[in-house]
Amino acid sequence: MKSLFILNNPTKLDACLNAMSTQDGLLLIEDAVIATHHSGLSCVTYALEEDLIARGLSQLVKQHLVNSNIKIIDYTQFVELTLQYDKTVSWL
Amino acid sequence: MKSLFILNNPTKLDACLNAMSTQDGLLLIEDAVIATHHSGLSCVTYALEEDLIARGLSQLVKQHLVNSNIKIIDYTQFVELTLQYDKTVSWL
Amino acid sequence: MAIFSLLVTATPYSAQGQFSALQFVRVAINNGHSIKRVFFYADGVLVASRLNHPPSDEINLTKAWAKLAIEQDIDLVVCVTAALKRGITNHAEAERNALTGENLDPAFEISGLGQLTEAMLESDRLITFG
Amino acid sequence: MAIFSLLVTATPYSAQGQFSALQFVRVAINNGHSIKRVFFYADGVLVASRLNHPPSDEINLTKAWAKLAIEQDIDLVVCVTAALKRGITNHAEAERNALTGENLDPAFEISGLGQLTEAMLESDRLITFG
Amino acid sequence: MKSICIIFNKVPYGSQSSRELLDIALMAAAFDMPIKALFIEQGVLQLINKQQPEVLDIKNHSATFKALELYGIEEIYVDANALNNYQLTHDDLMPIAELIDNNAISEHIQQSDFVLML
Amino acid sequence: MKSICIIFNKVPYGSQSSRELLDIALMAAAFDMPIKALFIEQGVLQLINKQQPEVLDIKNHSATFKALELYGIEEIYVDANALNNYQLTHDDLMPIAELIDNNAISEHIQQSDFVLML
Repeated sequence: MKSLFILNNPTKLDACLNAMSTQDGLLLIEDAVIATHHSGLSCVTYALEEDLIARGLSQLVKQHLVNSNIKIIDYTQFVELTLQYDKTVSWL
Repeated sequence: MKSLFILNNPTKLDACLNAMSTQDGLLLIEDAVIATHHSGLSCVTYALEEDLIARGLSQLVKQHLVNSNIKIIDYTQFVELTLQYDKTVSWL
Repeated sequence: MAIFSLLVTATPYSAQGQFSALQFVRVAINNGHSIKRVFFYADGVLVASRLNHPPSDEINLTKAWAKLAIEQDIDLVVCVTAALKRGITNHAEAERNALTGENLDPAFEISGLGQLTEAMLESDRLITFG
Repeated sequence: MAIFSLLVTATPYSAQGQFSALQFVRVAINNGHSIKRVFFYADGVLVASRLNHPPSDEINLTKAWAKLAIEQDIDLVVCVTAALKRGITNHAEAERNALTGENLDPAFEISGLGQLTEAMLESDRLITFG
Repeated sequence: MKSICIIFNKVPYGSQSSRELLDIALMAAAFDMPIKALFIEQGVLQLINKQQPEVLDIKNHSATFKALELYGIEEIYVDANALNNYQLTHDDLMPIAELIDNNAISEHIQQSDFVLML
Repeated sequence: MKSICIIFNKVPYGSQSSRELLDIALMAAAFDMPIKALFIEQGVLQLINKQQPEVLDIKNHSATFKALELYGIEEIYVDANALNNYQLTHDDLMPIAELIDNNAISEHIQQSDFVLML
């Protein structure tokens, strides 16, 4: 089964990555959207656009992510994404 | 002025140490008492005994700290310690 | 179309989780999905007090949940143990526990943890907002 | 002997800060010091609800503060903005804000942030428990 | 029946999260869901022997961990690496959990239908 | 008059701590206390231009930072190292804060009579 890990706390990113399997995806929401530049993000990674916009980070992150495989998604895509994985794991 | 930094969250230890000056002291309370073995504790450091006892760590820490300069203090000493420094800084 | 349930444990005004959960529910419904239940646990139960009264230029989370629940017929369930501990009570629980007052918003219902397990088993996805 | 004031922002049952603050106050008084004021702010205000009702084998933090306040004549002050937002209100604030109920324990008093600043300036030490 | 994996990753008593997570595990057991309990990161400290939070007027919930088996929760695992980080050994813990490594932790998470943390 | 140093170290909107800390700063200003505001670690993100939490129904408090000077709070400092960590430059921030290094941060903390975080 593949899982979508949902992370809202940037200080727990390393612990979360540690618990993931290769086929899993990671969605950064709330404060964790500040971690898009983290060097350890080798898994499929998404960042929630509304949370980036709220913090004034949307443009900045898009500039920095030109060559990255991080996908920026909105709430509609967030809802659909939870259905593309077998389960979600909110890493608290 | 010398400050007593009071830390209750072990994940913030590095940030706290970064903000301290050489004459300052560090008091580990609540969950932060688990950080007594941290290698970066070069400042004067205290750990609150009641919080160690609560977590079953009192004996274990005393064994490990044989050669360390970390002092284990109780609540009575905590109160007096706040008066030996010019101010306290609760690092949250 | 899928059936979702949510577990919400975030403190109402100090954390963002309640805002995120509300947004998730709104968007899921707009996209044609349905919400079986929102289960409030730990500090998340605090949102169920009808006395919550933020400044007028801020969203009232209690009223936002209540509005959504009434319009979309969503089950808002508050865990009884977590609630009583944190001062959230209805008339029946107040009487049973000899408390002098009650504060549960009528859009919420107090029940047991079994409602969470049931929601897990009867939904396609359980999403936690902590 | 010194005069202490405390700033308490910890969530009552989910965090340890309220327990630590209570312990600090008890020990300070036993050691002959005095407590000018305990100021509750942010989620710390939640401890002031008289409806808080933990299981009988657990300490009731609201009653523990109230007992200490009455025995030792300590000023327990809850920030009005933080309190109203989080559903903590007395009769006067409930009337002023058209709220249907009130839940403040009588050992606590609702007032403004100025009481914190005053406590800082008139005590030897301010200790924060968050 | 769908299975559930409960992950404990917090220090005891600094928050009540683990206590409330434990209640979810017991309720899932009452519904006969297959349950795994993982103690990882700082959560390994939940299993330390001789906890005495009573000295701080805090309720001791560690006895409930010892009773997990009575509730039919037999798959209990502890993160060997985290134990090591805190200079702890298996002997410092209540004897209810099996030591596992990081790969095994990921596998248990992967195999479960639900994964809950608090 | 005693001086106070207010330290912002949290990401905006994930918690409301910074908002409530700001209210303490304004109250201290009303008492004419000399005030320093430090933005360190993740708190440097509080100062980013064009925050729009309204998209999530959250109140925008960033305008209050711009108004700090009106309240007589003129000593505002931001952690240069943290900015760097988040790949930000001074131009990404509201133009109210002076860049300082880690030593200067420690010094400001040391010199103040009270230091508050939330």
